Amino acid sequence: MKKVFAGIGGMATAMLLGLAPAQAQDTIKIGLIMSFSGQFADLGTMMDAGVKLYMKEHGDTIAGKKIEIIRKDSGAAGTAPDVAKRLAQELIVRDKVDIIAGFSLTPDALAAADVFTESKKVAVIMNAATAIITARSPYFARTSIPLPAAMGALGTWAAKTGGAKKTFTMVTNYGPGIDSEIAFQTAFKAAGGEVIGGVRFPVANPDFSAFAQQLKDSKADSVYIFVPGGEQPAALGKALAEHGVTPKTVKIFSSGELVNDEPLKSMGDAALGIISGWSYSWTHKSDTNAKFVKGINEMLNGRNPDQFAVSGYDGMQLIYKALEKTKGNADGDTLIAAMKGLAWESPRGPVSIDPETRDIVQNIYLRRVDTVNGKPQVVEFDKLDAVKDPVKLQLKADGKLNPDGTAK
Amino acid sequence: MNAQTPGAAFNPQEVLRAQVRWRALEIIFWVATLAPFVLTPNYLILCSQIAIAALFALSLDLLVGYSGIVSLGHAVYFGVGAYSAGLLAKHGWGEPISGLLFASVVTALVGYLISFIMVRITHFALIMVTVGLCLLFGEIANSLHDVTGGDDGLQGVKMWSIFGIYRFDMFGRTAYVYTLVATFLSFLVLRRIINSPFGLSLRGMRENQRRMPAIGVPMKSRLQVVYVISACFAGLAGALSAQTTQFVALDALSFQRSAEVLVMLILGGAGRLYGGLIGAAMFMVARDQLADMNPQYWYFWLGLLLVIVIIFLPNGILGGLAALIDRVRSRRS
Amino acid sequence: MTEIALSTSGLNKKFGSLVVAGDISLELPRGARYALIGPNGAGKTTLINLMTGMLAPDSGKITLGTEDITAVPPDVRVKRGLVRTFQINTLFPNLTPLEAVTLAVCERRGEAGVWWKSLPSCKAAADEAYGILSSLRLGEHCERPTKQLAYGQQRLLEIALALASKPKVLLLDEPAAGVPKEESGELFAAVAGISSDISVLFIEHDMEVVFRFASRIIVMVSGRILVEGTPDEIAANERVREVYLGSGHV
Amino acid sequence: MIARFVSLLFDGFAYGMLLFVLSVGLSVTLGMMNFVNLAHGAFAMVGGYVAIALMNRMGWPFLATLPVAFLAAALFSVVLERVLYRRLYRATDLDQSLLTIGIVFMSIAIAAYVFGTNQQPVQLPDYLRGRIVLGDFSFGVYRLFLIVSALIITGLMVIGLEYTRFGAQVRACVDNQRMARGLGLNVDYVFMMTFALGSGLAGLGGALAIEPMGLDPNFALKYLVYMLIVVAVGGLASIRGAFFTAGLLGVIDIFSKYYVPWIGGFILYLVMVGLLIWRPNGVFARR
Repeated sequence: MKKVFAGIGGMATAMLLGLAPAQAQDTIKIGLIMSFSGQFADLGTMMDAGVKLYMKEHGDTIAGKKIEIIRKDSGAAGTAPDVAKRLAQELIVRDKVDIIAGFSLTPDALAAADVFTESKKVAVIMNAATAIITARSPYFARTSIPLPAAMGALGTWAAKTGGAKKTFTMVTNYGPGIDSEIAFQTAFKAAGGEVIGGVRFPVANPDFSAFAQQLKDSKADSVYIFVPGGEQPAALGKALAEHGVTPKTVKIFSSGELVNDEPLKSMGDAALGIISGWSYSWTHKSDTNAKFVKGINEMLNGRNPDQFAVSGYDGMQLIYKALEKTKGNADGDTLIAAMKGLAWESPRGPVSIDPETRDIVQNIYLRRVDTVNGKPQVVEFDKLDAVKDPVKLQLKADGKLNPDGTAK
Repeated sequence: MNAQTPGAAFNPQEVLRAQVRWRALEIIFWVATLAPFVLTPNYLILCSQIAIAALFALSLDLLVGYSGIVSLGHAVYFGVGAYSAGLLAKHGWGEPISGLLFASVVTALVGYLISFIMVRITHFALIMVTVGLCLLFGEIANSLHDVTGGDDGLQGVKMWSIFGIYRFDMFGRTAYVYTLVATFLSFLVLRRIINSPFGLSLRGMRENQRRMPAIGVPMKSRLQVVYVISACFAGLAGALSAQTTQFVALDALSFQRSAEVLVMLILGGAGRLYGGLIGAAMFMVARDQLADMNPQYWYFWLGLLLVIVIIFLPNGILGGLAALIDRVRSRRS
Repeated sequence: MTEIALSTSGLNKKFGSLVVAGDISLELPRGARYALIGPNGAGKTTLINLMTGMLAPDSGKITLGTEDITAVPPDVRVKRGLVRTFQINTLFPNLTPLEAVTLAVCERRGEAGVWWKSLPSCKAAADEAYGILSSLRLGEHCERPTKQLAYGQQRLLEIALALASKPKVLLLDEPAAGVPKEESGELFAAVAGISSDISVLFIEHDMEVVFRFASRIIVMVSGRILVEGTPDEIAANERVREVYLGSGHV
Repeated sequence: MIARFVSLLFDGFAYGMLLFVLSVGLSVTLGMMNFVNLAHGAFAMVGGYVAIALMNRMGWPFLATLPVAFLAAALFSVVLERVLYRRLYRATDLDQSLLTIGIVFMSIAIAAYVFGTNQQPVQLPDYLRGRIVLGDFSFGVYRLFLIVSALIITGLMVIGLEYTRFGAQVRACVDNQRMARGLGLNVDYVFMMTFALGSGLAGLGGALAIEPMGLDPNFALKYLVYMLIVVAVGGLASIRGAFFTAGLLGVIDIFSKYYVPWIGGFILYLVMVGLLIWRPNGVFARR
């Protein structure tokens, strides 16, 4: 009996030692929490392609340290923020990662915020787009797109230049959707437009014809649309076309997802004339972008990159550049300090990290769907330079923003 | 296995007692649940989630395995428990243990109300009604965006320390101790229930619904009691989940969660008390490990595992093991 | 006048246009041994289903002792002392006989809904269950799962389960159904051993057995009572010969 | 007002007809063969991907892909039936569900591996796009196409099961397997063909569903619940039941989302639970 206990004890010690390896000084571990499977699997595919492309271009060593990536799937159970939170904890506790990146959806990032505050680890948010996220932990930095910034710009443009007078809003009923609805409506009203109605639809919704009919019956001259990735953009676009709602009859303003490649292909000519305000399209004209598009094309069998891919790419870029600055020191406080104010040339144009809010500052482009080479394609026609998130600007103006960028 | 010593007068009480007696394997099992503290201290968060899933599966086993009623909507109770505990903590009362009690009472009440519907129907319709109720509750929680946070999840759940001493830490130490103790205590209660006259009448219902009224059993009221008990413990599992993750998502009420817990239970073996526990552990560990190895296509391996288990071990892992042991024994004798 | 244990008056039941019970009125005195006979499809089992409440009659009245039980649910009728067995084994395949009978005894004693006490603590119930099983010579098999018992033993368990409810009136639906003739004697010996306080109505096809055990015989044809009388009267009855015995022996 | 009402009714009914085509096969396998086939959605997905692959990679016209989608799903299901399902005909419902859920998981991963995680874009021929305007009323052409397809399928199935030799065999096998075997019917063969028919219909539904619902690897799971609802409320093995239920559910869904969008799917599920409590064997069940 004694022998058995001694054996178990020995095994335990061995496993303890084995499981807690002395942190190799020359490796930096980055955990990626993304939805690789489930409803939002494609988001993960795109973001990860961006990450992989950046590492392919820039190697896997930085400041003399090797970068090691550990991928975790947060999409397994659909939208399960508790899973994302557990994965973040486990990456830190079990895998001893130095940095975490990814986060496909807002709830995932919000649920995990406390983990980073407590562990003092930096998290780079590569998609989750609700404005308030970066104010929830001083260790969050974001390279995607704070929605209100883009949607506010779009709202102003729609009323002032776009010729919209009475508008109807259609958004998905969750954080980012509500955020963008408020931003668009506020800006639209401030610019003299009238919001005559709106609808928020569920995240899982197979048929949009009821909502298309509502829009039609509202007699609005324009509509604003926000839908997340997945099957919704194409389904909604088709339902609108089917009910005779095309840019020829009703002006359509939307976020970027509605005019990504797949929905555009499905909608065909019915999409011509849709106006979107967004930070990235693969049609953006710059040398950096041409190279980036080529890289993603090669990686994904000819698919073009979208916002998710560029956010993933820039997320890695931010991490590399910050590590370069700290000479490989991944300590949370040092690293987040290094990230503040960093600026670089992204495939979407010049971007920087706002030192006050740790959120991205970038150009917002106004784009129209036009026929290019016989196919509908997004074409940029106007831009606003270096847009900051208005929600946090408002917080700051109200004195509700702490010096570290968190909300009071 | 005759519990009688040869020659002594037959004592039926002893025979029944032999069946409910604690076996060595059971004690080893529960001692082994402490092993992660020593062997895999970095996996304590996963362990606490396994404990929660195990309790959830156990509560379902009371219905599926012992009473013979299939439910594909058990997440209703998990979700109600999670939201009650979460909302209580969010609105200023973050004491965990009273939160658990509160959540299980609320869930038991919901279970009682729902039981009036459940006892009216059987078979496929019953399964579908459980699915329907699960979806219905999900929609309600979703449309009460202001209360539940809808798709964004319930934020701002702040738990106090247990007894004012043990804080829920990042490493999941407190969480695992807390969930393990809660699961073990619940297990003791459920074990007693299963080994009670009431538990025997549950097994009677599973074995033959037609005979029960003929020996005087009021089926409906008996079923209502088991629905309430099962709901209560599912709610407890939900509350544990809300408290240890300090977050509640709509997913707590989802069809997926209902289906998943049923998969865990069948995987382990329904109607065997430990089936749910083993199934939950197997499923969660397999998912965790497979997802780590292959984050994009791990679904394939999980699916393959289920298919293999069903083809080679019908009645789940424990069922398969029991059949194996029987076969070996009969070959020997 | 003898005390009536169970009676029906004017019971009617139709499935669509098929009459399965037509104006059934009968009286079962206390301690009686009555047989219910008739060709297949005569409605014998249906009558038992009606009396025990497993089917609801379209019209008519059922009285147990002095109490009208027409609207009383099946399980409550059992509690009041009206108990049946089944023609096709309706047992608990994975429970042992001891468990099954203990369950029935516990139920009768009002202990079966108790979930906070452990089963072994119901010593009295377990002892009583074992007593019933032993009296039917099932004592030595009481620890094996029911599904492993021999068929004849399972038929005995049917009766044991019924006895556990301490019936006042016992309705036996072909207790020896499917049992080879040479073994059925044992079953009916068990039936004969049932306390004389209990009124028994049994369905049986074997005329020898019927004439041996029944004090009176009720003959059913096409959902109606054809005739009722002592075995001698029935044996002598022309119409019974014609309709039942005749067709049965051709 | 009337125009709006008619339009909603039309949209809802068309949506329901899509659900019908997706679910009717499940009604057949579950109701007639008593097999809980949760992988029905996976068969639908097979049809969808086959149609997509033929269209986008080989340039087939949409209509020509439909029969192939039917055949591919039917063939795929027969292989599975031979290899796996057959072993579980006598198993419990629970074992059957676990096996088929396992197959769903595998099919999702395989689809993601082969076709990628993205939405598959589909470009329909012009004659199926746009809408027909009749005065105040306007109807989506594709929705009209869905309704017509569903009506044809219903007609063919009712005729096939009630007036043909094969239909009589199926009904005989379902009513009494042992007797059918005794009469010299090849029950295994009849079951296999029935199963193939049910799964083929799912495949066809999958191909038809790409346009309105999109197609990605999650398809196998996403619409499973809707299929189960149609089958349960309609009554097992009742083609008419599935038809009317699907139509009704589609209409209720669209109407509730139009008039009370803030409670969304709530009403649909409430109606479903209510109907099942009222008629547990299905609203349109004969029994």
